Amino acid sequence: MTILNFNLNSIQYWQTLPPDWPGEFWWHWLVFTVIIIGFVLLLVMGFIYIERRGMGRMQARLGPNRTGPFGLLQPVADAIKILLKEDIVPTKADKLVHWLAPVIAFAPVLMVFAVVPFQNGAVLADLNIGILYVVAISSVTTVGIFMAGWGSSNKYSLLGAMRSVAAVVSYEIPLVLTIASVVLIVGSLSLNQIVLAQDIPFILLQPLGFLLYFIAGCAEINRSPFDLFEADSEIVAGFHTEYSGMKFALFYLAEYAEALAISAIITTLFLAGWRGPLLPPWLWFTLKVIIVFFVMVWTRTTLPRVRIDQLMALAWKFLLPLALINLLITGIEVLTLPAALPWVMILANFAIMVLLVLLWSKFFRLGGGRVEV
Amino acid sequence: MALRTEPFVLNVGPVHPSTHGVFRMRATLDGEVIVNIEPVFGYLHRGIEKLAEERTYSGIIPLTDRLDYLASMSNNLAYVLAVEKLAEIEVPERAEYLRVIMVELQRIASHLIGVGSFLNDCGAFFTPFLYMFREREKVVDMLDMVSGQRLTYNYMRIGGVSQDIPDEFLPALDKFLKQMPGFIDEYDQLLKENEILLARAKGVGILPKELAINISASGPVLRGSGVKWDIRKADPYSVYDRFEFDIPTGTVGDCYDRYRVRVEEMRQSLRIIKQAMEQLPPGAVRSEVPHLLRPPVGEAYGHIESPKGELGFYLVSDNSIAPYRCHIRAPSLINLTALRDMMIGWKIADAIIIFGSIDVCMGEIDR
Amino acid sequence: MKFERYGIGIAKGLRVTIKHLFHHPVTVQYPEQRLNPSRRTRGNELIWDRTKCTGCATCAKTCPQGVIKIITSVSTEENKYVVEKFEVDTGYCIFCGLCVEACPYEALFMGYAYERAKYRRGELVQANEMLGASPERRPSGYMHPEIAAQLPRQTLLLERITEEE
Amino acid sequence: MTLALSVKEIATKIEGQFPGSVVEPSQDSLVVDRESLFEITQFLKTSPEFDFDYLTGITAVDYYDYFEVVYHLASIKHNHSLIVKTRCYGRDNPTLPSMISLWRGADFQEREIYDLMGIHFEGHPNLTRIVLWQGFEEHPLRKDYW
Repeated sequence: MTILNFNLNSIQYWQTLPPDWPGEFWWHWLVFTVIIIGFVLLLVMGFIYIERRGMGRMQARLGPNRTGPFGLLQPVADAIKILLKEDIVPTKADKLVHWLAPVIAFAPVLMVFAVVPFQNGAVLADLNIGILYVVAISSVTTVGIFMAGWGSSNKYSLLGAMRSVAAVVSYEIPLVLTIASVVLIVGSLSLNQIVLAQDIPFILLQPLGFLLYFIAGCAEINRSPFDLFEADSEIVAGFHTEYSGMKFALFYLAEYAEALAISAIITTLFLAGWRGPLLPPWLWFTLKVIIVFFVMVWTRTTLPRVRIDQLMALAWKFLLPLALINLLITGIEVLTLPAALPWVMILANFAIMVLLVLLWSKFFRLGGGRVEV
Repeated sequence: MALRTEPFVLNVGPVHPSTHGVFRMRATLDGEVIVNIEPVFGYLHRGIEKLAEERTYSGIIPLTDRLDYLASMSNNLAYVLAVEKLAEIEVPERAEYLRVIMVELQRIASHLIGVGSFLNDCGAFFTPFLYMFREREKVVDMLDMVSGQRLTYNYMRIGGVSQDIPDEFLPALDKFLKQMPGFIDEYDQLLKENEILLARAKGVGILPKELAINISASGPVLRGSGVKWDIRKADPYSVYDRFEFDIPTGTVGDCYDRYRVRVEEMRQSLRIIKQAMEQLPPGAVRSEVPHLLRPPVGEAYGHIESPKGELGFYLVSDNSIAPYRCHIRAPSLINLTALRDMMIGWKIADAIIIFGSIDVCMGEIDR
Repeated sequence: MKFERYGIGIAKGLRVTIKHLFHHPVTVQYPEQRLNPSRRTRGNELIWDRTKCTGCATCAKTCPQGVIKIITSVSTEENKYVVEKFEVDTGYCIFCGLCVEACPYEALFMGYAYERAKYRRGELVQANEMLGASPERRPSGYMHPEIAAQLPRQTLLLERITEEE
Repeated sequence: MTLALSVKEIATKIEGQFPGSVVEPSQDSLVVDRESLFEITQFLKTSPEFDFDYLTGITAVDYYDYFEVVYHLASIKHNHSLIVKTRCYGRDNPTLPSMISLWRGADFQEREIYDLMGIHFEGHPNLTRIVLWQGFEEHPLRKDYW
């Protein structure tokens, strides 16, 4: 296929970068670790700012605007406040688990960025199984969340953690299936090559895939309308009810870093990653990430929360069948359609998406229309 | 392999984001499903009924402000109606109209909070709540203009209202009446047809018609179950018999119906205010009532349709300056009786929205 | 969950919120921007006019909270009461305004300002001259229409919104 | 307009049904004997003529000699209302039959009266304190409580 245009030169670029220097690849590792941590922390702050200000404006108020110009330093102020708070561990808590949980929840999220390309070849490790690595590593967060729920010895926390595990296990499947259909087109698991293959952003080739991935991604990272793990009006704060101070900060950070990770992966998989005219690639990448995140903020502002059984029903009855069908159709298209005609594929896929969503909307009823408890 | 499970007790409250005050639900859960629930309250008990026995008849009016603090005007009206019935006091016509305008404005304000917090309980993260607070603010501004305070109005007096409305009130009210329907439409656009809300609220927490009557539910809870019972129509007090308005009712009695009934009631209130504004006669707003009122020995029950339901004051007089007994029939308390029937079998998330759909005010429950 | 409406309801809601993103917010920045309170506002502490007060203690009788303490002595030469102490514990005051309403000589007023925090609890108990009117302690027009006429117009959210649009 | 039924007529009707049960048919309320209270309210609820399906409220008044418990009944179908009263003597352990089997709405109100007035309602499934805490001993709405 023409869309699979490998740019091997640029891939070799980073591999040739450090050998002259002492320490060999460790320089590369160091530079990118710093870049990734800086990128994540900075964008998380940006996200918090965007979320609070954007949400404020959508709710007819201003949002935080006191610290720094336009309230830009609000995340910093929040961070300082939260770090200075007392660290409270409940008496009956499982101390070790309670302590370990935020670390386990946060570390994998940071590790995801190891394979996300910021521009052509600018990636910590261009693993040839990159997207598989992302799927594998991002699920580890759930363990941290469950540990938090268990270790807090609080019923609300436990409920939140149980919901989290149930939801993540279910949503992982449509998530992986939609990724598989993208991989099917590209023919590679490497994120850099997925980006390089996107002469046409895959959101056009895979509209249904994008929709499914966005929904499943939102559910996976606990964004509204699927924010049941910490549904504030039901179970107070879910798994992090009993956390304060630095540990809470880590959870807070992990939550937004997860959002950032999912936005980055959506950008990479469906929105042509760092590719774009005029602006430097890393800026394109950041912009796209922010746009994806803004959509998440927008839905969070508008939508009510679903119930746990509805959440599961959505995963198994709506997302999973559609993801399977999408995978099948993509497979057929990759095999049969001539590579020179991507526009046929785009049109066909859009038609199929509309048809399927309408059809499934009719089929899809909780308990076949019965009211289930 | 059979897993051994056991129900566990979850205390929802007294400090919980969605209990609308200090209210506790002792829920026994099987997983997420509610097996048993018992409401526990009294955290806000101030003994208003006892306090009222030691105060003069006019001194009780500020106390009634603190019952259902989201609808002080209605509480004031219910109380002064009871006293007027007890002491047989005539109220000037203009005052009656002003009372109706204020109470209907108050109903809009209270329903805005009721609906807003219900939607917030559903998980719509503060957006409908803040939109509705914006409009409530406009109502509160107007009530503030008239009475001088934003929450505890203390506006009604025995035999009228405390002061006539200022000149700028009627233009402001007119403007509000023009704006408000658009805003109600906006709320409907925001969430009325939202699939997630429909899934969450439709068919959830059904209160059947017979049970609703048997349980003495009143207000939107009763009407949501399809009973056309509104004291403004059934037993018109003040000058309600002069206005044309409909009683919106639900069909099934689920959370969604109660939510819709509240929204429709806001529209009806606007209709009433409009008519009252057009008919507003000139004249005095307060009849001559002795400062320390001594009603004849006897008893009176004055009831109104407050935003939460039937609010009644049962006063017993022994011809002294303070009532011998002042009982308050608080709609929130009695509506809560239905809580257990509505909640059992539903999930904890539903329990929250069922509680939100009853729209209680803790100040009134505990008194 | 039924999707019989094909997500139209969700789309409608999303439209409303995105529209609000470009509307002007309705909140004000409080310490810098101050709204004019109602002309009849029952804010702040009581304001007492010694010259008009006859010491009849109607206010104290009316007060449902019993926060007004009034000590008078009889002046036989002038044949009237002399108010020795007029004390209000504003910590207990519920600002119902019944005393202002009851005062037959119009010697009592509610305060116009709305910031009434004090550093010490003892400062809440105010007596005699502390209760007098001053530029910081302006009387409000509650039950006094002649004062209300001089006060600035109340800012209404109702009006601000329409001006912005 | 909710019609306040003529107490005299009802009194004669009930007197025919349950002889000796009406203590005093006063101007606006029907004072009945506390022994036959439950039968009378049951009759008032079930007879198609009255059909008092809605219990507006229950309250109690302490008159030192006796407690007067007031039942505000209403009929949604016929839109009429009636006040039924009963007197309950003795300050130590006044008892009355519970209305909960007729109107479930009596549940919290009877608990509240028990809590604040100290009147026991026989047959109430969960007669515990409702607004005050469980260890509280007095009944604050009684006139002799200060």
